[in-house]
Amino acid sequence: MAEFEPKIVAFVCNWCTYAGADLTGTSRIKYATNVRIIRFPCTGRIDYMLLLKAFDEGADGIIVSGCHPNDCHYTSGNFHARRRWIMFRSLCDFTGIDTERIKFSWVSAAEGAKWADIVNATVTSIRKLGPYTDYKKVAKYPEKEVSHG
Amino acid sequence: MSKVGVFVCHCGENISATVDCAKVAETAGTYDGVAFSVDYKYMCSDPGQNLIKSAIKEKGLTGVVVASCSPRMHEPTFRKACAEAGLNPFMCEMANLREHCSWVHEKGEATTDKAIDLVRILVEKVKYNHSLNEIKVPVTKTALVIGGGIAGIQASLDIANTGHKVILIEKDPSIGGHMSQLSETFPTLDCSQCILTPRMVEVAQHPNITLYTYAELESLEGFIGNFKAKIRRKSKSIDEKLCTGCGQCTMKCPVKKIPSEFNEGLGKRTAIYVPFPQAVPNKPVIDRINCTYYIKGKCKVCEIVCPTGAIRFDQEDQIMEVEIGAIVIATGFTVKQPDFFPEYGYGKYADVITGLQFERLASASGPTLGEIRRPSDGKIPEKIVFLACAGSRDPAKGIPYCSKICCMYIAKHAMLYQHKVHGGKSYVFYMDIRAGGKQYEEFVRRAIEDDGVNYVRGRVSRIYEKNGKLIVNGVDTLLNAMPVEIEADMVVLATAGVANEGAEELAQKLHISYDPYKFFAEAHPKLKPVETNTAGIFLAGACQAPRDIPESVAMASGAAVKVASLFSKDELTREPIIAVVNRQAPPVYSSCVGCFLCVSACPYQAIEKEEIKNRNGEVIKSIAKVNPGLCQGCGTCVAFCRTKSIDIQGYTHEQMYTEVMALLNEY
Amino acid sequence: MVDLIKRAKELLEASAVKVVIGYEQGTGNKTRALFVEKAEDADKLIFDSRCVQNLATYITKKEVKEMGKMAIAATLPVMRSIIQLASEFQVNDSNLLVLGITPDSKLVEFANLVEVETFVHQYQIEIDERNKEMLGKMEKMTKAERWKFWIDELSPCFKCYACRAACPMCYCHRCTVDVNQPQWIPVSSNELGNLEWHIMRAIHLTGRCIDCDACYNACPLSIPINLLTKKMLTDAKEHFGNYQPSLKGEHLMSTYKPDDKENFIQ
Amino acid sequence: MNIDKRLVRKDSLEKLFDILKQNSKTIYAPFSKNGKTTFRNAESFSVISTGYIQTTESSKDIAFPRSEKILDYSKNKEGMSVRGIDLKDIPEVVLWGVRPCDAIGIGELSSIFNWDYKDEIYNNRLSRVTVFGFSCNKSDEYCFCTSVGGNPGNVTGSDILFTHLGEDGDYLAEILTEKGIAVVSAAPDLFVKSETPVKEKFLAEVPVRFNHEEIRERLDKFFESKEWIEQSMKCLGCGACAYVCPTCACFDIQDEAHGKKGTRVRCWDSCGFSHFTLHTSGHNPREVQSARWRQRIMHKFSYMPERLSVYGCTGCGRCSRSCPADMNILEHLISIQEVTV
Repeated sequence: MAEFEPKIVAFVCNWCTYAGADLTGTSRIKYATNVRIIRFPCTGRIDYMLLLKAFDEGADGIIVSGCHPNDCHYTSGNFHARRRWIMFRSLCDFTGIDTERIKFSWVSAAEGAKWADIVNATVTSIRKLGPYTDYKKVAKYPEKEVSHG
Repeated sequence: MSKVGVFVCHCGENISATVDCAKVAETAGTYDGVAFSVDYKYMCSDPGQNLIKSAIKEKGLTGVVVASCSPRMHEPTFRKACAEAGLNPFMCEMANLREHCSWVHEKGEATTDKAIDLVRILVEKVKYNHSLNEIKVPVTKTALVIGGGIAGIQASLDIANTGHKVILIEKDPSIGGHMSQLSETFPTLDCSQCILTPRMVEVAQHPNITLYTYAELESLEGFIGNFKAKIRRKSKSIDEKLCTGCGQCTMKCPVKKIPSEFNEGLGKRTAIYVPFPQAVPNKPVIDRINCTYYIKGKCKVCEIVCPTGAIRFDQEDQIMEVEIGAIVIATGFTVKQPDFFPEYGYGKYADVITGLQFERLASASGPTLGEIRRPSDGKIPEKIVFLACAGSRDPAKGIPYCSKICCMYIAKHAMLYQHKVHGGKSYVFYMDIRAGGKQYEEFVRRAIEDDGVNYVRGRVSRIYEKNGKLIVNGVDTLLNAMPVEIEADMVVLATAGVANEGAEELAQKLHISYDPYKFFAEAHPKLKPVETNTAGIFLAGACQAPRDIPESVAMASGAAVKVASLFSKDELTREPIIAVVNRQAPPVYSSCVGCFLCVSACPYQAIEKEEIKNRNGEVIKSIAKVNPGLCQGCGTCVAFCRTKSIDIQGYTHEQMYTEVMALLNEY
Repeated sequence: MVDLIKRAKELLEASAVKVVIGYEQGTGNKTRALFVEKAEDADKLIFDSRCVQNLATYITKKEVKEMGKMAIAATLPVMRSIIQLASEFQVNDSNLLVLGITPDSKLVEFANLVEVETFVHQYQIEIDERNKEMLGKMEKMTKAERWKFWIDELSPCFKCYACRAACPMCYCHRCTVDVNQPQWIPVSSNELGNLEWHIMRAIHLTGRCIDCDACYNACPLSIPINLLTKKMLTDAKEHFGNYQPSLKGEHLMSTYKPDDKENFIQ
Repeated sequence: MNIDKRLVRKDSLEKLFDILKQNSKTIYAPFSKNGKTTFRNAESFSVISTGYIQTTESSKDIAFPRSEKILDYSKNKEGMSVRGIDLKDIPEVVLWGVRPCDAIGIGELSSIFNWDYKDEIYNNRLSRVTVFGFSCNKSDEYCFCTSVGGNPGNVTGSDILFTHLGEDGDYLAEILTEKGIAVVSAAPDLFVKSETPVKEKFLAEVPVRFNHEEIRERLDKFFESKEWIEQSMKCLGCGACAYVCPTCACFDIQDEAHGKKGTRVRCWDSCGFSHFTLHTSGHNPREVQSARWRQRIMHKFSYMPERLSVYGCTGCGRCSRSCPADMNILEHLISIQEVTV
């Protein structure tokens, strides 16, 4: 059987991590193909509901990344984001959502190599965890089910 | 129904080498609402752009996705192309197939699949794009220049000469910076102060320049064209209006043994002092840390001798607020200091000094009046060793970069030594001689060939004292790493140029980014070397990386032109990527319930209260309103709003939601 | 509550307020909200340990607000809710008079919300022992057990939104769950949608919930959804320090500290 | 009509359950959790809850699920392909432990789903349900079945109605329909033919509290009454009453899209929600809660009798029990009867 190829969605800020991932490219550092980046102006813009949506629609893992503390292009968007992540992550954990599948990181525009490392590490760990079937099982109406149980 | 055009770029072979561009274009063509899809060698070239333009016109495209390099590279190019073809520029999105895909993955199906996904995300997003119009904001035509070294001086003069106002702040008591400390300058060996001092005076006298020395930036708010800066004017403890700069106080001050900063600790100064004779302004300040009055509560000798009664012991720091439209940062750099080189004995042996200290020794205005005498006993050194790359290009020391100016100033130092100490022997230990620059290589050759400086290619492992001599242990790599031992009288370290202490803090105040070495980051390493990522804030000189004088001056003039061009218009246009609060027809008006929690979340104080009134003027509802002039478009409020009543143009709820859906589903 | 009845009558007779909101005997052994507009009806007011419905929910209701200036018989949780609502600009001194009922059932009238705040700040928000124990138990569960626990608990939820309707902090006219462009949360009730709805609710209440249990008490199926908000309250205190609803508007989740601690961001 | 009455020994119920299970019937029966009783798929007899006066939720969910897939669709080059649900897949179900006020509601619900359009999915589901009614021998102050034409031993809607003959007694089984007969023939030994006692003396007593015909007549002139405002002031505007009601039938149709594929879902809705009637324009014809509360009462006691010749209320009292604000429908109906217009 072919190796499990996880689907990973990355939610990143425009100024640091997106630029950092650009630098990974400019530096021609190779990394796993499993991650797709969605660009946000700032981590402060990243809505936790989108993270749930990603799992909902079949993502196996999620990367959330932005500017290091104090480096936010908008001064404090990442500080706000961090506080929200702390609470969101704890709630996820409390409801049994697999927080190991959400990697939070700070990657600056200068950290092209770190971006590659984060991606590779995430892919490796999600591969180990396997597909996120728990979530998918309840995500949609079961094919045959026509009566509620 | 959307009519989206998809334009897949090969970027020569940068993308097509690993991504099957034709397949990407073909797949995109099958999506709902994609009216045109094509791949092409160079989308950013004229023919490539024409391809986009003609497709917009011929197919009546309502949205464009260019799948090529990073939008950080060419988004403006393609948006402009769309606009030229009559499509709103904000109906253009870019899929990053190069930096995020082709350059980071090997050729293969998975790479092409990823490229297809990246395109699909943007195709679905662009269907939810709206035409946006640029925002116009007024410009305050005054510039703030931070730092009064040569870069700050040049930038101030250039801006002032275009007819605009400049506020120049300098944290030290005088402008002049490092250049004022230098003896002669390479490669012409003209006297540094002779060329600098007239400029300093010009700054002080220029009608368009307001100079505040002993002043620092306290905080900054606002945005391009409309900054508000708070400046802390540190107390000088004198009334500058009354002070004539006669110098009585500095002569009579009883505290005379304070190491002079200007002389790099090689000379002494008093507690009330003017840093150097040519200082601008040439008026003293009281160094409160060392002044007897502030320590013990009595003395006041200066007050007694002052003929104009200008001493003000109780003067306090002043915070003043200024409105400015642009900022040039020219805060310079510093050199690595003591205990960084324990193996070289800096700080332990008085005769191991830094390059900057050597400048003071060689300077006619220095502590030795230009004679090269060693600090320990004042003897003229017969043998002198210069160490290049003291700290620089040394990853183990955390400074992998080249400090750039050392090769040249070491050649200059050795040359000056040879000129001043006839018969003296000088040695330079170096890794490589980096003398790129006009007349630079010739200058180094002159030192070696005409002045007989001994260049030894190799590093020094250790310096220790023996019988009053400094034993320099090194190797000569050109002679098969043969050990070299020199008994020197004096050693000069070309210490690495590093970012100022507090650079990080200043960057945070200014909301600009910085590199891992805390040098301020330019917006683009090649094409935007003097811009920062924050619009309206520019860089000049060595705060961005180690720079020599001509480079600093060139950068300063470059930054000045940027400021001048910004000030050439009364209004400037901004990207409309800002937050908006939704509005609906009565009786709803808006889904905003007016909890105003967004107000505390906004980093820019851009959210205000708007009262919706009925015809009788009674308030029906209070809702949030975003000030488009202040909003910077971070979207922190957007993710926070419970009712999803605020949205950010260009990154709307629907757009981001759709991107997630598009990424994980088939279309 | 003789004092309360007396005061309600005085206020209504003097037209100092248009309506007094309190509790009356309901059906079954329940108590319920009473809106007294005429002094003679004030005799119906009661107060005892059964009166736990959070009446603050009513003071943001359009129909109630339109009656005019309100006085409200407010227990400690109700007063906390009022302070939170005031900090979110939903009520103020001009439209609300608080008739406080202390934890030992004494009537105390406040001249203004600042006084209410001072009173409220004397007491910490403490999670009851039974639920504290439950939270502890859940912490010891494995992730898979917790997932099963919540899917089991939440799958019966039919999204009647009684929890939302009963919560004084859920005063939004358009809840995110009602937003359909995009459809953040499915309208239909299914296991995942239910989970997402309750996660969203808990997040929106983080730093705002004052732990009155109104949501749980309102749930027709008695789903322990208050565990979610209790968990958020516990964790918020742990991470960001103790907090209380405050008129100063220092909201927990719309502010930050540069040294907020976490251990999971790489 | 002569009803076939049999005796079922108290220990035979479990046997009946097992036989039905062996015949691969799905059995939905009352199940208690968190102090509330709802119908769930019962795997064994022992999980079935007894002693409840009324289940928290009605059993309407069996034929009108709170959310059900109607069809799947997918977009393709040719356009759209649609796949409805296969009605053959609907399982045969026994609904166990239904109270008479719930069973009677099935008829009221059916009249809505067959008013003009015959709802195929609903009807197919219902046709596969065998209703095991259980008469009430207890009631509470929320019960008022007798005021709306029902009674605690009413046979309407059940296929078999069981009546417990005293605390430790056997059960009287009234075989009411073909489906009921089929059950008996599946386990003939358990349904003993014998002299049967009069069930009425074992039933709960539910006093008549109002005259529903009179209410209906009064409502004709009651539309503008201030009483609605008075009654609804404490209403919080949730949907609990509608969702536990055996006859509330409002639903919403939603398309849940996932790229080019999607699912059309029918799910419950409630007239108590402020957004129920909200127009795109922002206009809301039922802008205040009193209008929404009025709609609920009018619909059940005026519009339904007028259009469908049935009342939309079975007197089960669920809405009152579940209401977080103690909106008691019985109390409100009585006051409608008493208040001067």
